[in-house]
Amino acid sequence: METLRFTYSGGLPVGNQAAATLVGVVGSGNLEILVERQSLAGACEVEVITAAIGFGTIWQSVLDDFFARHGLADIRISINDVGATPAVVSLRLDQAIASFLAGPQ
Amino acid sequence: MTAMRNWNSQAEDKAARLTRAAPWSRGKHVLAEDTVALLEAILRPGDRVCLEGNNQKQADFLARSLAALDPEKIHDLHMVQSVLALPEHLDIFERGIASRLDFSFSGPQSLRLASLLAEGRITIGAIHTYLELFGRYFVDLTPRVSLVCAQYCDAAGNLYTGPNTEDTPTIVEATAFKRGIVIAQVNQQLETLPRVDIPADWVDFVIVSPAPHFIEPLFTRDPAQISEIQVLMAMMAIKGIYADYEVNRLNHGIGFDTAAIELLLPTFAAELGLKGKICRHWALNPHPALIPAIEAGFVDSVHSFGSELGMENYIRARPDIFFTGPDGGMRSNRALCQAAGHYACDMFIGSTLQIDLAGNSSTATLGRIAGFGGAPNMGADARGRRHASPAWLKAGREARAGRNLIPRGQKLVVQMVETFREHMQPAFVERLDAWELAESAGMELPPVMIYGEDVSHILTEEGIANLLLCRTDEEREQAIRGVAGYTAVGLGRDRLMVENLRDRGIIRRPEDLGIDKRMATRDLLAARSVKDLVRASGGLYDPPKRFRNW
Amino acid sequence: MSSYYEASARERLQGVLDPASFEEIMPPGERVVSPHLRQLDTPAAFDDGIVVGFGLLSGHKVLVAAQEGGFMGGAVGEVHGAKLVGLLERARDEKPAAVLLLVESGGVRLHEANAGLIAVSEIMRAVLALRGAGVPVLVLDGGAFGCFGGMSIVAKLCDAVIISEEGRLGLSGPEVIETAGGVEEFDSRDRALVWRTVGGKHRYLLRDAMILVADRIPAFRQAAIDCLSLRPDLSLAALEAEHALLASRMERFGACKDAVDIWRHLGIADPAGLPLLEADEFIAATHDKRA
Amino acid sequence: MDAQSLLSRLFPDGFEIQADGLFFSGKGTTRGIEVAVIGSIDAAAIGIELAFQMAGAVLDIVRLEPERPILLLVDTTGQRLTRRDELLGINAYMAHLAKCLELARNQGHKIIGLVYSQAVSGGFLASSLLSDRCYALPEAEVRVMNLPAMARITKIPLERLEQLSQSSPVFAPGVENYRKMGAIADIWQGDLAACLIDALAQDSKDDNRRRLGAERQGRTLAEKVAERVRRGAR
Repeated sequence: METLRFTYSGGLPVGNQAAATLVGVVGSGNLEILVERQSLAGACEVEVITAAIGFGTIWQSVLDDFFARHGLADIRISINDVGATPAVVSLRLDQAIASFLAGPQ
Repeated sequence: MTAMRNWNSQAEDKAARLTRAAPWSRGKHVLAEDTVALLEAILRPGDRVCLEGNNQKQADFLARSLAALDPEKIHDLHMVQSVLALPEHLDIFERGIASRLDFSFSGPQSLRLASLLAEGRITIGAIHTYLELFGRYFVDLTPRVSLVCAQYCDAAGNLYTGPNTEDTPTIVEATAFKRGIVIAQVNQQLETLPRVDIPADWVDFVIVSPAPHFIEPLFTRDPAQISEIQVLMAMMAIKGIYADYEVNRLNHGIGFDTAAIELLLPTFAAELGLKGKICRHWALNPHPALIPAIEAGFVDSVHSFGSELGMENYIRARPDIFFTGPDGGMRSNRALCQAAGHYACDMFIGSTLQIDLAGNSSTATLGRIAGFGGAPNMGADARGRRHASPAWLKAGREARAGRNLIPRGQKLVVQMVETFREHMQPAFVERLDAWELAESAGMELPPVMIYGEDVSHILTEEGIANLLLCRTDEEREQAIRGVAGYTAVGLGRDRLMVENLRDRGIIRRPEDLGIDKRMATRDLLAARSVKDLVRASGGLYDPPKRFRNW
Repeated sequence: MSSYYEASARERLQGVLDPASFEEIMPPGERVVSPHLRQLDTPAAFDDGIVVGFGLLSGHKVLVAAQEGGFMGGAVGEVHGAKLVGLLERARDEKPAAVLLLVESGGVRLHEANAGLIAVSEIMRAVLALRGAGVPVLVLDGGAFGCFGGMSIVAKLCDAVIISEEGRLGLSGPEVIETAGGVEEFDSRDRALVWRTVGGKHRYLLRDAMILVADRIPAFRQAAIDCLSLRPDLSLAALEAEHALLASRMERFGACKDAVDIWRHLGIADPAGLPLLEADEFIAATHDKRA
Repeated sequence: MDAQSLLSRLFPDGFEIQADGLFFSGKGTTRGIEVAVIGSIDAAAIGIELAFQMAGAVLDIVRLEPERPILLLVDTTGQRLTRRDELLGINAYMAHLAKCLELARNQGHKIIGLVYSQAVSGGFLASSLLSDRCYALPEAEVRVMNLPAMARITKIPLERLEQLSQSSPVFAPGVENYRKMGAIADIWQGDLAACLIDALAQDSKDDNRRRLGAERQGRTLAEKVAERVRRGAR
C-alpha cells in the first residue's frame, strides 16, 4: 500500500454543501471517496491510500484535471483505493462532488 | 520412355486404408472402444490430419483417442486445425504423435503451446486467420484424415450437426472430395435425423462417443458485469459512429464493451430515433445480449459462425431473424460467416489488449501464442469489395478527402478499449508485446491482430479518434494519444495539437457528442442480469447453469 | 435504480427507510477503520463495511445496520462486529419499533478471524437479548454476496428473514464445501444448483425465510413494514414448536439429494420449473405448499 | 484429554452419561451440585443432526431440571461441510440450538462451556461460544482456520502472517489468543472440579467478553466502538 498526498490552491469556496459525502466502495477495481468541508485556508487537500503501488504520477494527473474541472476550496478529499483505473477514479470524483454540492439529503 | 503415371493413387491409398480398417467397423459404424484401433489402422506417420476443434464445439472424444495412440506406430502427424482448445490437442505433440502444426487460434492452450515450441517439440507452419486456414484446406493443406464432430448420425451415416455446424462442412468438403478419410464422432444415433447437414457419402466412419461432445458457451456475457464506463463507451459508439455512419451491416466482438452496445439499442439508441436506421443485419453468433434488441425490432437478420448454448429455443421461435433449417433449428457456418463478415459488413467493432502509436493492435502477450481466430478477417478493409453502402462510402470519402484518388469506400474498423485494463495494464503502448513474442518464438512477423492501416476509429472512455480523417503519421499518432487517457502514451500527447484535432472533429469527447456522462449508468441497459435476458426472451432463452442466480 | 441486489449498503438504507430519515451513527468521517487490515497491507474502509444508524420506517422509529458486500464480502471484523453489537445494545436501551439488519456477508473476516468470530457470537447473544426485551429484529437478505458463515446463524436468530430470489442464506459457501469435499459434493460453478440449495426460493419453501420478495428495494421496504407487527417469542412453547418443525424437516427431507426432490415432496406440481418463476408467480404457485 | 477422564476429573462425586455416536449427554455431580452435561467427542463435525440433538437435550433440561447448570463439553472440528447440510438449512439448526440455550439462560440455568480438545469456527460459534462463560484446557486447540489456509485465501504471505501472529492475537489459532481477546474467560488447570465450582459461583448472566478483551489488551477497539455506537449522541 502507498499513501499519496496532494494539495491544491486557488479554488473557490462553495456554500450549502453537505458536511460530508461518501461515494464508492472499497472493492477490487473500485474505490471510496470521502469529501468533507474543512477550513484549510482555501486549500483543497487530497489523501489517497492505494493498494496499487507506483502510480503517483497518474494520480497527480487525474487529480490535476479534476481540480481544473471543479476548483474547490476548503475541501478535504480522502480516498481508499483498490486499483481503480483512472476512468473509474475520475467518474467517482465527479459523482462525489455532484453529491456533495447537492447538499444535505 | 517413362512409366505411365498412376493418376488414381489417392483413391487407391484410401482403399488400402479402408481395407485395414475393416476389422474394426461394421459398414460405417465403429464402436467407441475400437476407436484407437481404428485410428491406428487408418493413420500413417506423417499424415496430415484435421482434428475438429474450434472456439466452441470440440471433437473431444476423437482428440482423446488420438492422444492415446502408440507413438511408435503413429508419429510425426501434421495437424491442421482451427483451434487448440483442449489439453489433448497438445498432448499429441508432447507424446510425439504429431510434430507439425498449422492453426488459427489457441486461446486456452496459448501458454503451453509457447513452451512446447520453446522445447522444440512442435514446429509451427503458420498461424492463420480462419479464412486463410480454411482456404489452405483446399490448396496446399488438404487433410488426409479428418476427425469431426456432429450431434447425431443415422444408420446410413448421414450427420446432423445441429446449430453448431461451425467448421464441419468446410473440413468434410476439403477432405472427402480429395479422397481423404472422414471420421465423425456423434452424441447419438437416431432412426431419422431432424435434417441432413453432411450427407453419408462424404463420411467414412461414425462413432457414437461415450459422452456428448463439449460445447463452450463463449458468447454469453452476463449484463451484471457491465460497468458504467462501458455504458458510457457504448453511448459514444452509438451516437458517434453507428448513427453518424448509418451502420446497418456489422459484426461485434466478444467482449463486455460490445455487449453494452447491444443492450443500449432498445433504450439509448431507440430514444435517439435510430430504430430501423442502424444495426439491422448482423454477422454474429446468437449473442444472448442481443435478445432485447431483437425483441425491440431493431434486428432484421443474423447469420452465425456457430451457435450459443441455451439459445436453441429462442432461435427456433425467431426464424425470420436467424438462419434455420427445415427442422427449425439453426445452421451456422464459420467459413461462410467469416466471408460475410469480411465482404458484406460495413463495420467491425471489437476490443483488444494493446494498441501502438500507429494503431496496430495485438492480443499477443509474452509467453503465450494465442493466434488470431477470425478477428483479422472481420477487422480488415475488404479490398475486393465492390458494392456500395452509405457507411462504406462515407468512410471512404473521409479517408480520401482532399486527395486526388479515385472514389471507393472503406470498411469501418473500430477498436474499443478502456485506456487501462484491470490491474492497471495500459491498453496503449509505445511498442506492442508482439515484437518481443516474435523475437523469442522465432516468428517472421510480429503477430498483429488488426493492422493500424485498417483501423478507422479508436474509442476509449476519453473519446473517439477518427483515424480516417488524419492526414499525416503525426496527426494519427496525436489522435491516438489524444484518446489514450492517463496512460504514458496519453500523457505524452501534444496538448495543442490534440485540441486542434478536436476542433477539426478528428477527436470527439463525450461532451462534443452531446453525451452527459452522468447519464451513463447501468439503468440504461435493457437487461441488467442474465435473468433479465430470459425475461426479454419470454422464457425461451435457457442460459447455462453457470450463468444463473436462480 | 431499484434493484436491491445491485445497490450498495447506503443506497439500500436510503430506499428501505422513509425518505431522508436515515441518520448514521459513527459516520465515515470519524474514520474508525480496522487497524488489523492496515497491518496486513490491505485497504481499509472508512465505515469498516457496515453502516449503522436510525431512521423511520413508515413513521416508526427503527435502528438499522447494513453490511456492504463490496468491501471484503461484507465479512465481520472487530470494528464491523462491534458497531453491530453496539447498535443492538442501543436498541435494548431505546426500544425502537424494530431493528433492521440488511445483511450481506461471507462470515468472519479472515484477516482478523478471532476478533470476527467472537464478534459474531456477541452479535448472536445481543440479538437474543434484544428479542428477549421485546424488540423485533428483521433481516433483509438480497445482496450479491448473500448471507453466509456466522451471519447466516444470526439471521436465523431473528424474528423474520425477508429474502429475494437472488438472495442466499447458508452456513458454508459452496466453494468451501467444494474445496473440502470435491466437485462431486458441491459443484460451486453450477450456479443453478447453488441457488436451488441456498437461494431465496428454497429458503422460503423451507420456511427459513418468512417472506419472499422480488428484487426491488420497495418490495423489501414493504415487507419490512409488514413485519413491524411481529412480537418476539422465545418461550419454551415457541422453541418446542421450532424443534418439532426441524425434526419433521429432517424426517421428511433427510434423504433428499436435491432441492427439487424436496419441492416434489411438498406436493408442488412442476418442481423443476420453480426456479424460472417470477416472485409473484412463485408465491402463487407455492404459498400453500411450504414446509 | 479424552471425555471420559475429563468427566472423572470434573465430577469426582460421579456422573451418568449416555452416548449416541459423537454426541453425549447426562449429568455429573461435584460437591453436591448436579450439573447437566452436553457434549461431543472425536472432533465432531457439527451437522444438522448433532445440532438438533444438543438443542433437544437443552430443551429436556429446561423442562425437567429447573435451574440445573449446564456444562457444554463440545469437541468440534467445525461445522459439517456437506451440500445436504446446507440444503436442509444447517444455519437454522445451529440458530435453534442458540435459541434453546438462550431460553435456558433466561430460565435461570447457568451455562458454562469448556473447550477440552478442539473448537473450530462454526462449530465453536454454535456451541461453547454461546455459553455464559467459556473456559478451556491449556492443551485445547481453538481456531477459525490454520495459517497456511488463511495465507492461501487472503493471498497474504504465510511468513507475514506467522510474523504478525507473534505480536497480535487477532487472527492466529490458539487458546491464549482467545483468552486475551476475552472469549475464553480463563484456562483451567489442576483441580478441574474446583475450577467448575468456582465458575458456577460467579454471576455470569451478562456478556462480558468485550470488556475482558479490552482489559487484557487483546481486543481494544471492540469495547470502545460498541459503547460509542450504543451511547453516542444521535
